[in-house]
Amino acid sequence: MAKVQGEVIIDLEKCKGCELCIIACPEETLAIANIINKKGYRYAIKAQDNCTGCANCALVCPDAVITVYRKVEKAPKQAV
Amino acid sequence: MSELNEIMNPIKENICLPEFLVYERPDTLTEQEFHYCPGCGHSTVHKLLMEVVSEMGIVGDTIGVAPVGCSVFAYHYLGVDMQQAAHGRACAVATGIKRVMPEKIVFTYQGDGDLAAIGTAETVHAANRGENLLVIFINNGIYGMTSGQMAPTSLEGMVTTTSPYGRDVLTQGYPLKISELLAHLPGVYYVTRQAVNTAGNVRKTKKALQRGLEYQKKNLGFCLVEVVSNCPSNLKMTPLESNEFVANQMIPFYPLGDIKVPEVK
Amino acid sequence: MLQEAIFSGFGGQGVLTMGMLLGYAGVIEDKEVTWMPSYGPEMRGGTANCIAIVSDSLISSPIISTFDSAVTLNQPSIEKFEYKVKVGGNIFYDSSNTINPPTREDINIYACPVSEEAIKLRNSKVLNMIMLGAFIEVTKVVKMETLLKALEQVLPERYHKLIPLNKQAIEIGMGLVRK
Amino acid sequence: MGDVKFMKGNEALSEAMIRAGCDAYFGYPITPQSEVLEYLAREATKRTGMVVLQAESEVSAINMIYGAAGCGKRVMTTSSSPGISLMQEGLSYIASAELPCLVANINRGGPGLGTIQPAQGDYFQSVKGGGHGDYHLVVLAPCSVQEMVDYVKLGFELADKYRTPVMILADGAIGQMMEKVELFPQMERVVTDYPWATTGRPAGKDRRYITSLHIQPEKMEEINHTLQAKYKVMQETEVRYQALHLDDAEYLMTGFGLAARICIKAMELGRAKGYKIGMIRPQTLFPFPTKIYAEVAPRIKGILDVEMNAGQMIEDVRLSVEGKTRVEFFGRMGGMIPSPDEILENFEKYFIKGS
Repeated sequence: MAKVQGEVIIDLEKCKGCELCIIACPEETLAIANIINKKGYRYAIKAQDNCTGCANCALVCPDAVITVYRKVEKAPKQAV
Repeated sequence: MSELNEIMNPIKENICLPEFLVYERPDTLTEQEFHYCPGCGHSTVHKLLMEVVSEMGIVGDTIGVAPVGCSVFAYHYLGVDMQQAAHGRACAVATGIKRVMPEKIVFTYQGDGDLAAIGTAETVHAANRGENLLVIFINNGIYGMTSGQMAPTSLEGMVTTTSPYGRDVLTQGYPLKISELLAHLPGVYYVTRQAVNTAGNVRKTKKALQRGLEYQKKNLGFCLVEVVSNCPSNLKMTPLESNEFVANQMIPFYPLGDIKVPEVK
Repeated sequence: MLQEAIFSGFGGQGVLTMGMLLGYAGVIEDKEVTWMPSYGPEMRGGTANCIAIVSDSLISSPIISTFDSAVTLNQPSIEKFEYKVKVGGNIFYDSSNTINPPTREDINIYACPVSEEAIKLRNSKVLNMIMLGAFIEVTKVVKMETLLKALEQVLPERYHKLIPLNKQAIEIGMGLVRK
Repeated sequence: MGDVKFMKGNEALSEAMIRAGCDAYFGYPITPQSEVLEYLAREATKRTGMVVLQAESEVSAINMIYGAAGCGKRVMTTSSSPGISLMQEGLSYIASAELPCLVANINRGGPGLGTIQPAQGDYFQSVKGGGHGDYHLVVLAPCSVQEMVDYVKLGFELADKYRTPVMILADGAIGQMMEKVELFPQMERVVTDYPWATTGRPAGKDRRYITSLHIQPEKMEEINHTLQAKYKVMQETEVRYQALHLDDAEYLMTGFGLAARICIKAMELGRAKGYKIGMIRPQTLFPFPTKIYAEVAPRIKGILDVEMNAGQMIEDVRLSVEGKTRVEFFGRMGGMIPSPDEILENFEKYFIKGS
């Protein structure tokens, strides 16, 4: 099976902490931080390292602060 | 990159490479941060529209018209040439632009007060003339900029600052389904109603915007993309609750999907 | 030369056209001209009138209170304008159907039976052209040939066949006042 | 020399619009200026490719003008009093956003729906701003069919020069009457590449936007200063008026547009009776020819201001003379036109018999 690795980068200073991305993420990768950014919002952060790069978070992010990467590695064929 | 970003965003150098990029902020959005409230659908639609404009490669050919309402500052965010119109007059302004620059792609971006209340005449007549415009209509059922008054699209029984006991249709009129109304006009080519409350709906909205702009490129007539949206601040809800309101209250009354689709030839 | 005239009558008698033709002809003769209709509800029924001024020099007001000439094609017009004609001026009226003709002694009164003459021509519409003939014969504001040129300008091509009839009408009018 | 024709004011205005290389006209029919849209619909598009569109309302028309003017096009609309009232919002936006355009008001009698007869009751709403906020239109007041033509050309020039809306304030009579007119030759429709015009974001450059919204009061004040500075330049350089017999005048008659022309006749009648009457006719109502009134005032016995309204321009005349001479008023309203005799009678009443 192919191995999918994703990564999100959130511009935390621009995040308004609306939490839409957290709900949109099927992997529960994201969570809300306990601290605030310069705007005074508790921003979204990556809580787990299980992102698949599906980009749902970025799609629903109203402020376009999420960048998403997705790397698909074909698994090397193994002898059965 | 700010300090916070540096600390909190350790970049995986093996993944964060240009070839693995699946989503980034479209370069057609300006650097300006959105003034919209957290979770507001306006910014989502701004973003989608600019993604489409960027992907279609029409940045230099697109002229937009901003309304009066929460999105009055749309011209600060959308990185295309823009004009700010008087309240309700976006479709007239857009007509003026399109008529003298028919080779350009012209869109208006309007809320429910601007498009469906004060600007009804301009909207109906631009539609009826079959002006080659894309009209993007954000319907959140409430007045945002003036903080929470009843909109023509407010639902029956909906509590707003000017319908404090809930919208009474007998005295305050019925919620206006402007898309269905316009769909009847022969000059109107494409009418669809979408939403941005879920990732799936966001994808469909983007597709709708793309279709609207493509139809315009072919001068096929008036295209309207209604987007059922939220207004967390004025509904006095969290963004998540407001999206639930959209799903449970708004969408049942304003069903999503294409209302007028061009016949496939 | 300055001729300040009013043309007046029922709507439909072609009084506005009379003034307008004079204007076109004036321009052809390189004179200064102005034509001012009384328009609006007055145009429908009742009296219609227009002021036409032809001059060798720049015209000041297009609105005037007294006239060098008044062309009156019905009784109400005579009543309205007889006393607005300047001393020594002219009044033209349709003597075929006027009960109370103008009576002033300090102006020239031209009784022109234009309705009768028009009937003789089997075209009641040329009544105004007959009167216009009388008007230019007396006032010498423009030449008859110019008036016919003006007609050519104003009339759409398909009506140019009517120009000889109009010419005839103008000549009859001129004859009415020459006697 | 251009073509000489015998034309109706409204048609001459329309013909001038075509010949001035106008790119677009948006308008709505209203008496007494409906001939404009009719004439353009018949002539304009087939001759120059000009856009002619009948809007659903004057509100819409003026906003179409805003949109097209924002693309750097030469645009014009026309209407009559009630329609111009509807356009005031748009004009305020256009003035604030500094877009060039030309508007003609074929003034009729008001207030309200009023009459369809000629009047000059829109002086205030034309020269004092009209819509909300501190702004002015350049206001040109033609008194003849010839000036209807000349001011279309001049109006476009001033609009472009100052990036401002310009208004031709005529009246129903000038619109409806026919006169000899010399037309200027057909001008090319020019595409001007204005740096501010929204014609599609130029590659490698920032996007342009046109707006009248500046939420920061400091910024909005700055915009106001810019506008006011522009109006000051206009007051210094763009004043136009016609003066007659100022050298020997003991009295003055004044008025604009049609009223002024009738005054000239009254002045002639008065001079024939031995009254030394002079005449000032402002051709620009904004900027107003204040200086000439101020200059003449100390050496004359009085001014009779004649208007087809209840006395509107008279306020500017009085401000100009600063009490240095008597200023009396005679006017007719609601679509009535003063006659030369009436004007002279009033002149005599105020300055001959009464003095």
